[in-house]
Amino acid sequence: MKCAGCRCSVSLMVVLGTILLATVSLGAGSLAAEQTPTANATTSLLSRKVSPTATVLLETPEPAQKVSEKLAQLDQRIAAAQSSADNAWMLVSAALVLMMTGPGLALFYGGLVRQKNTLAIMMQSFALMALITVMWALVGYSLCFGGNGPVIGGFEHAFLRGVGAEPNPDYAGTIPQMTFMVYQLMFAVITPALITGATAERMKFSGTVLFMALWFLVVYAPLAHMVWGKGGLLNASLGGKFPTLDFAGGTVVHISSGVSALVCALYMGKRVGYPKQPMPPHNLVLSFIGACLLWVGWFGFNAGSALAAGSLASSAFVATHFGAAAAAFGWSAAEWIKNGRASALGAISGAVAGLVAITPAAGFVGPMPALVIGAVAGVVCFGMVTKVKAAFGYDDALDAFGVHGAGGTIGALLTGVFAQQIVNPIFGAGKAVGGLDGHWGQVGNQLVGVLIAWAFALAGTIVLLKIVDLLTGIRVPEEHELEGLDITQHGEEAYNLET
Amino acid sequence: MKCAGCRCSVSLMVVLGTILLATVSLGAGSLAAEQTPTANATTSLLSRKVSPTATVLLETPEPAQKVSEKLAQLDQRIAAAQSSADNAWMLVSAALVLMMTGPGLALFYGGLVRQKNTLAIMMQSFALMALITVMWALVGYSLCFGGNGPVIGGFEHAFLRGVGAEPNPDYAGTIPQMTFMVYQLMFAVITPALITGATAERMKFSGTVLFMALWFLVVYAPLAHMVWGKGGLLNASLGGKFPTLDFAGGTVVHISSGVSALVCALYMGKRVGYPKQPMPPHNLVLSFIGACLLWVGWFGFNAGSALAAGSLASSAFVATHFGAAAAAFGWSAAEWIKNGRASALGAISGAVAGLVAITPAAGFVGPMPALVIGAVAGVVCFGMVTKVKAAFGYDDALDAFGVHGAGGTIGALLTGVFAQQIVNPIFGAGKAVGGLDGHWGQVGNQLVGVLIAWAFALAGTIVLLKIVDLLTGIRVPEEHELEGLDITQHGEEAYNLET
Amino acid sequence: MKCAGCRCSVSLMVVLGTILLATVSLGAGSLAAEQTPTANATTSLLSRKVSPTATVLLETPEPAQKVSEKLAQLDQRIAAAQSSADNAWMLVSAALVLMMTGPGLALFYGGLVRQKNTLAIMMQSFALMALITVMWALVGYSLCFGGNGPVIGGFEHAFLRGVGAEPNPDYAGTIPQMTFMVYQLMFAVITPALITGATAERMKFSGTVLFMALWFLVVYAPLAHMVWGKGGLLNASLGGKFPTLDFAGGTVVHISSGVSALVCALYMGKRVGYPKQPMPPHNLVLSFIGACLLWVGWFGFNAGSALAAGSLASSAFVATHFGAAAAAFGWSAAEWIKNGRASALGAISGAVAGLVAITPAAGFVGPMPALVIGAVAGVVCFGMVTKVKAAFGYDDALDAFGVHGAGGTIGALLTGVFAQQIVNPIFGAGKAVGGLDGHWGQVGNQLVGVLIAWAFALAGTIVLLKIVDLLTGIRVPEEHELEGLDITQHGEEAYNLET
Amino acid sequence: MVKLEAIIQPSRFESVKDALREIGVEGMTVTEVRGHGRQKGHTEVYRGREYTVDLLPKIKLEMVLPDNLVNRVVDTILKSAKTGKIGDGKIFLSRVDEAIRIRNEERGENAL
Amino acid sequence: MVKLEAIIQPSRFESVKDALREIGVEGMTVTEVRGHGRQKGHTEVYRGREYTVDLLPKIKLEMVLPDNLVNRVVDTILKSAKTGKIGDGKIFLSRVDEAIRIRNEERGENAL
Amino acid sequence: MVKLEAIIQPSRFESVKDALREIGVEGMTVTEVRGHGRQKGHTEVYRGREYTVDLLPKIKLEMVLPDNLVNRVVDTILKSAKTGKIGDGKIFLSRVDEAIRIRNEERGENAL
Ligand SMILES: Nc1ncnc2c1ncn2[C@@H]1O[C@H](COP(=O)(O)OP(=O)(O)O)[C@@H](O)[C@H]1O
Ligand SMILES: Nc1ncnc2c1ncn2[C@@H]1O[C@H](COP(=O)(O)OP(=O)(O)O)[C@@H](O)[C@H]1O
Ligand SMILES: Nc1ncnc2c1ncn2[C@@H]1O[C@H](COP(=O)(O)OP(=O)(O)O)[C@@H](O)[C@H]1O
Repeated sequence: MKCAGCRCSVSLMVVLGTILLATVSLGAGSLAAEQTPTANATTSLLSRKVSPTATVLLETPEPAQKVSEKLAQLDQRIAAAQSSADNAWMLVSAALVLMMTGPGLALFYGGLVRQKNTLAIMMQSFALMALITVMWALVGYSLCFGGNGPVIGGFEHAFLRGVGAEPNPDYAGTIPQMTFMVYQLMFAVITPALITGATAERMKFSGTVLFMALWFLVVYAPLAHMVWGKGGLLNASLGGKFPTLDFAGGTVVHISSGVSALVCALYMGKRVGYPKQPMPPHNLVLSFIGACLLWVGWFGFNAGSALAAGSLASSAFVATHFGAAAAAFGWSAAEWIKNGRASALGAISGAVAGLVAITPAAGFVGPMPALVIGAVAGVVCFGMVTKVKAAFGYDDALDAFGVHGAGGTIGALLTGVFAQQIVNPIFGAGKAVGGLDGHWGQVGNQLVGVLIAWAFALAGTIVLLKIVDLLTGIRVPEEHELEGLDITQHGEEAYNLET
Repeated sequence: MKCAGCRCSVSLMVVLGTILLATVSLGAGSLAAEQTPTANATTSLLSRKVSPTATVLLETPEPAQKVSEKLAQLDQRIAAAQSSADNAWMLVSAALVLMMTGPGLALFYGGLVRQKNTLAIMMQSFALMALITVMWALVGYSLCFGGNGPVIGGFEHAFLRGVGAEPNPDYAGTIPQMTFMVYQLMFAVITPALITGATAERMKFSGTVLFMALWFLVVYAPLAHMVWGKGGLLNASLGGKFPTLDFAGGTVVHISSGVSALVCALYMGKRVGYPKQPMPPHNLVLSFIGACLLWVGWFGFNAGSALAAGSLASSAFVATHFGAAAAAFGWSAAEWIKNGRASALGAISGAVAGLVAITPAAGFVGPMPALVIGAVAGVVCFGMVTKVKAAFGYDDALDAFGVHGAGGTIGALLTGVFAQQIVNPIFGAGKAVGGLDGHWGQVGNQLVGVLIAWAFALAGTIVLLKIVDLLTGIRVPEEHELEGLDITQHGEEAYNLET
Repeated sequence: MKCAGCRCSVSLMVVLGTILLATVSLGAGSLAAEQTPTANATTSLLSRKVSPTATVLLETPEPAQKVSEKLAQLDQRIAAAQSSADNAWMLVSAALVLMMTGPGLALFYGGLVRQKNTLAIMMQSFALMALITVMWALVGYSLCFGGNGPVIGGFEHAFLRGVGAEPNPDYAGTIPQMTFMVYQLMFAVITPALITGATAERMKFSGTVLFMALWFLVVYAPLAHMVWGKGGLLNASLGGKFPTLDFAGGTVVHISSGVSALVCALYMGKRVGYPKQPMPPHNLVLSFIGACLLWVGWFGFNAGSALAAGSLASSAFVATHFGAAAAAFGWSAAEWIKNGRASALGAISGAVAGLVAITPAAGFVGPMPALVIGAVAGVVCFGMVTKVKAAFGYDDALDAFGVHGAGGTIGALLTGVFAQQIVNPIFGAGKAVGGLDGHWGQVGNQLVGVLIAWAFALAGTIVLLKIVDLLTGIRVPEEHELEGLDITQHGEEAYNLET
Repeated sequence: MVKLEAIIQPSRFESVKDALREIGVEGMTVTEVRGHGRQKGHTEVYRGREYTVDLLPKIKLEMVLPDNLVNRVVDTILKSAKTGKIGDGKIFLSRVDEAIRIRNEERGENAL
Repeated sequence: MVKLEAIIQPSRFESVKDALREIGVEGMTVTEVRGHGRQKGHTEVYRGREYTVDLLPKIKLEMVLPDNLVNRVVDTILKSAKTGKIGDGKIFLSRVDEAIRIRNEERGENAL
Repeated sequence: MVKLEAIIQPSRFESVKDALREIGVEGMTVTEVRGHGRQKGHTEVYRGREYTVDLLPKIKLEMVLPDNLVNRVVDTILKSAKTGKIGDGKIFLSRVDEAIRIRNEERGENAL
């Protein structure tokens, strides 16, 4: 053992030694001075330099005509630099939002189920990463952002026709439409994935896939278009009838999925043994990792929804972080008062609830209201999950409704209360935005948006569940449920720890 | 089973088929040509295009007056583009630093404890994410960056008054102060979290929360202000008496937490059974993930400390990566020589030690010195953890002092040796920075900074421990320690693997 | 318990209360109005502001001479802004690619081995993060990007001489060469790490380290230089004889590692008990996390290979995502048809196969061809791994060849088919790029590139295996293999779950 | 004294435990085991390699009982553990010569 | 030959093992089990749902011993495993008819 | 009826199972245990702290057999489990008084 180590070390030293010998003849100077000495010693790494080709145009004074040309040129290059800056942020944001689904949400949910259903629940998130992406390319993007109808988009961008390097000025004037398209895709992926928390541990995989494909078309696409699409009924800045503020998806993402989750839980019925049999989370470390990655990824979700890297993104970033922290605080405090102890599961659940609630508000509120929204959401969702669910007796297995439905609703309404023109003058300069800003009517608008989202999710989900139940079935047979979905649905097990 | 699959596939095909039919009438062309043909075929995705609104201003030659206006306009737009670019990087950096605490550090520590204390140690990091965030909003940011006293800031930014879209030119002239504020917050979160490595497996949760809240106010805030705040005693660029170089937190973060960790370990005493009873890490896979995420996140920590996306960030990024790699190498080599084997735990511990040591140096040294600093830190911390700790017999459970205290101290001193004006002319053009650069006095300055940080951490921590011990108690009763903190402090277990 | 909680809460409230009292005298206004009121109420957070120093230069109309100077100045500042924007994206990309190796690949592989070899396989990835980094600094970067020979670079950048803040215009004209250097390093780290999938569960650690050090010099460096280095034989844009399109490493990364993996698997022979004894993955949750992080990190890998944050990065990002999704779809569909069930392991393996195949194509193809390439790769790699491996009977333990060798080869060839000038006019404006674009000769060029990469990897690997076998040995003794590499090679165990 | 070992379905464990508590039997030791018998296992497939898993999760209960309780306990277990399907498990009885409570060194049936 | 089964507190395991080694007993088989008895469990709460955990981690030692060693081993375990609190566990003794060492097919007490 | 307990090397488990199936023995209960005996363990080092691991993973097979099958099963196990190295494990035999199949309450050798 030691010998192998020695021999390896010796050989490695020979390798490195040879390299050294080969290069030492280059006079590679002292360790502390390996930087190329530049002609002008005062020029440091700190001063950004320009490649010579860029400056060569500008050596002599220019006649007006040439100046004008040059200004036009500079103008273009500035636009390009601005675009690159915004694009850098938006590509990162898109990656962060994907990370929220996989591994984020998959782990969060995966840790909460019993061991025998771990892969099944994670696989549902992963399958949506594949399925929704393909559907998005074919028709989904176009249905959401393709036309300017009040309820649903059109087919003009089907197969991503016309989606290229050019910005789509209706939505994001500084970044390639490609970027906008893929960023929005990541939202469409995570939304149905949230629903799987309610149906966990008993839904058929085939039924899940079919249901989600339909749900994306029938519930998500219209809601996304109504709230964010040009001409959409609820669009606050592009001519909607009921201008609903939803910065990053309180209605589109959280109410839609949370309410649908409730419907699914009611339709499917309880898990065998629920609530008598204990079903504790099988691995809270996984849920902990998942919650942290959700938190980190949510910066892409909310601050990315500024669609640019300017100060609105910063503001949304701060609100997001503060909302999460305050909600973790709120849930933990409630728990500590009630049980005499604060749990890790409580803290992470609280953080997620806060992130949900701050989502519609992120780009409209300052940091202090963000703390308030978060704290309220933490306490209310704690109540939903521990009291309301028990009182009504439905089996929302991983609390998709308790967190996303409730948190999304609270957040959407409080956005109407706390939105400020000083943060985001979405209705034009000098026009109050939210209630405390002087425009209490906005709370009404928010209520309309919330109700429409609830109604849409309720109706759509019920119809689709019936259809899917006929076609593939929704729930696994009882013996499969007992054996676990990992083996019966996917033919594998999460852990094979025996030697 | 297969049937369900079939039916699902068939249904899914029907869905996709319907979509295809609906869109095929749009003549969506061949798969290979789905891009919109542009008028001018030579224009490609590669050439960045500008939205028409941006160029329209510049069509005819302009009189001088108008040129001047346009120049002013361009000037503003350039500043905006620069700001967006820097902001994009800084928002990402803030997210990365949050990821270092959760899940990074939580996993690194979580894997090292025994199973029964897994959630407890992770929960401490998570609770700090919530607690410090709220305190930062109320008063923390202001205490650190609010005034210009020599020891502590003021209350001018309490409740984040005056922290908005405008940059704070004292600290970061190109990004919104919001961004600077939230970025610095992430440092304030992770620093106390590092201490929990020393007190692991025996500290009360209530005591931890109270201690950390006070420690943040009494130790962290003054140190951060002294080193980084305007007018701070040790500030190297904003008029400190003892200009200490600390790029990203060697003194503020690592010495402060590492030394406090030692004090805590001594005050609390050893875990029951230590050192006789074996207490091997319960899950090194978690620690491995944690260490990797720390490494990745540390790019935000160090390269983000350039507070802009220019070449200083690149330089710090490279130094960070090289320091980590060389230290992993150094620790592993030492271990291989001593034990005849290199362990995974050794390699990841080495990497973390290197990251700690390169933290104060990252923006001041070139890549080769970074390798040297890393290698030294790897070997020295290996010695601290395996020899020195055993010799003195204190129970620094997860080696918070051995890695952060020792690594931070080494790094701070070596920064004085290796800092170069060619990398960062912090004392002005043409002025030597570190010892090898010709300014050996800097090593003395670094020593002063190190001593003040040690003294502050030592004194502050002792006083606070006594106070907290009186108020809530510090250590759990022995039977709780035996049963584990997860159950006794939080009422839950990390793993419930039985079916 | 409750008491401690109470006392803690009370104390914490006292702390927070004191803070509140201390700040309330500042009149910190209502929660909803904590923003500093600005003079002009219409100025919002939305409008980006410029620091006064930036605009002060431009107050009066200027004579031509001064305009010219100012234009030059603006020009420089634009270049700086553009550089910052691109640098922001490239630093993030470098971090993402590091994340692919650790924790990404380490987890993906770590979950697939048996428990007793978990740390060993993860340690191999981690050791490469350290080893290749050090070698890269000494000589690796220079060998890859240092000269302009047809096969290998030179020593001009040994010890990173001349690598600083200036861009290297041959490769990336807008970002510091430091950034380019460290970004490329991350590719050099992951490539040898991929090979460890084939040799898993039986290769000596000492032999691994030595082999990888040599392989990096003998196989990777020449291939990287040939395909990406100036003057390289296969370089498509910098004067190669056989212009091979390889956007992000289909040949350099995946064929080189995949083919070498096959050679290693054949040379080493099968694991004891293979294929009779079941060797199921010990922890698919780890592999799942790893696969997701690979997917997310791959955006840095492929979209980062645009070396700028412009629309080419967006296009590559989209192609990457679509390739992964389609391949997960393809593999799952194939599996569902064959086994009546789709597995999580299948879906994640498919996604990785798609990411591999889209790598060479990412910056050359539109989204629809990306779907096709992904789907093909998913199905073909499914066949490789389930049928071809079984037919030939070699023990490519974790399918490094089946996924990377096969996927890389498919991707490289299909790039020749689908590359489009409208996406990337690499051969100049108006010149067709790939087959469907009208330039079927490119498929031939791709074939040459593929063959050279195969030949190089085959020959180099065989020679090195013989050398290393002599020096340190390659395979652990049988009893060590049975006991597991974690204990015998590293003296530790992944899990110590007993209390 | 008699040692009763029962190998049962994990899904029946809670009701067996409850049933035993009702008749006043508290002391038992529980082990997670895997069982092989007539019950068919299932097939798992990992990247094309099929494994027949014929070791299924079971719960083993061990109780040392005073002789007079044995029949009642057996009946209780039979009733509460039965699902009627193959794989329900077995009960085995054997003699134990001595039992000692570690805490107070009590011996014999008093120690149970 | 006698089979000794001892169910002990996990926290006492190291000292029991050491004590046994001192009197020369090396051969044993160890299982992680969960025990149910007079010792109270604890309550866990996950999102408001309470679980009473009444199965506590224990260590089961199994040793087959030559008759003449039994008393000494029992005494040693009693001494080293005792904490005096409820939950310390039990020792059970029963007869074993045959022991065979697989390696060399030795039988009886020689095989132990 | 006889209870056979065999403690074997994990690496031999598959072949033992196969060999038993060949002679028609299917029913068994398997536990992962850790064994302590003459076989030397190994040393692990975590940040400089050495642990001697002297509890090694073993597989315990439990089978209750009709008397007439015992010898054949013992021979089969001896053959298929042996590697000839220290640590191969033991077989213990003891009497069982009753066996009951939970599914249908069959008793005695019929229940096996
Ligand atoms: N002869 C035996 N010895 C020990 N355990 C047995 C024996 N036969 C069966 N078992 C245990 O009982 C469980 C159930 O047995 P099985 O034959 O599958 O069904 P059933 O009990 O309904 O006949 C097995 O999984 C195994 O754990
Ligand atoms: N009758 C029994 N049969 C088998 N195991 C028992 C029996 N009674 C107790 N045990 C085991 O002994 C452990 C300790 O028993 P308990 O009643 O809690 O405390 P004590 O041994 O101090 O009376 C239990 O957790 C269980 O594992
Ligand atoms: N007296 C015993 N009682 C119970 N189990 C024993 C006894 N002696 C050995 N064992 C078990 O048998 C295994 C092998 O024993 P060991 O002494 O290491 O080798 P061998 O069986 O070759 O003599 C041990 O790990 C332990 O699990």
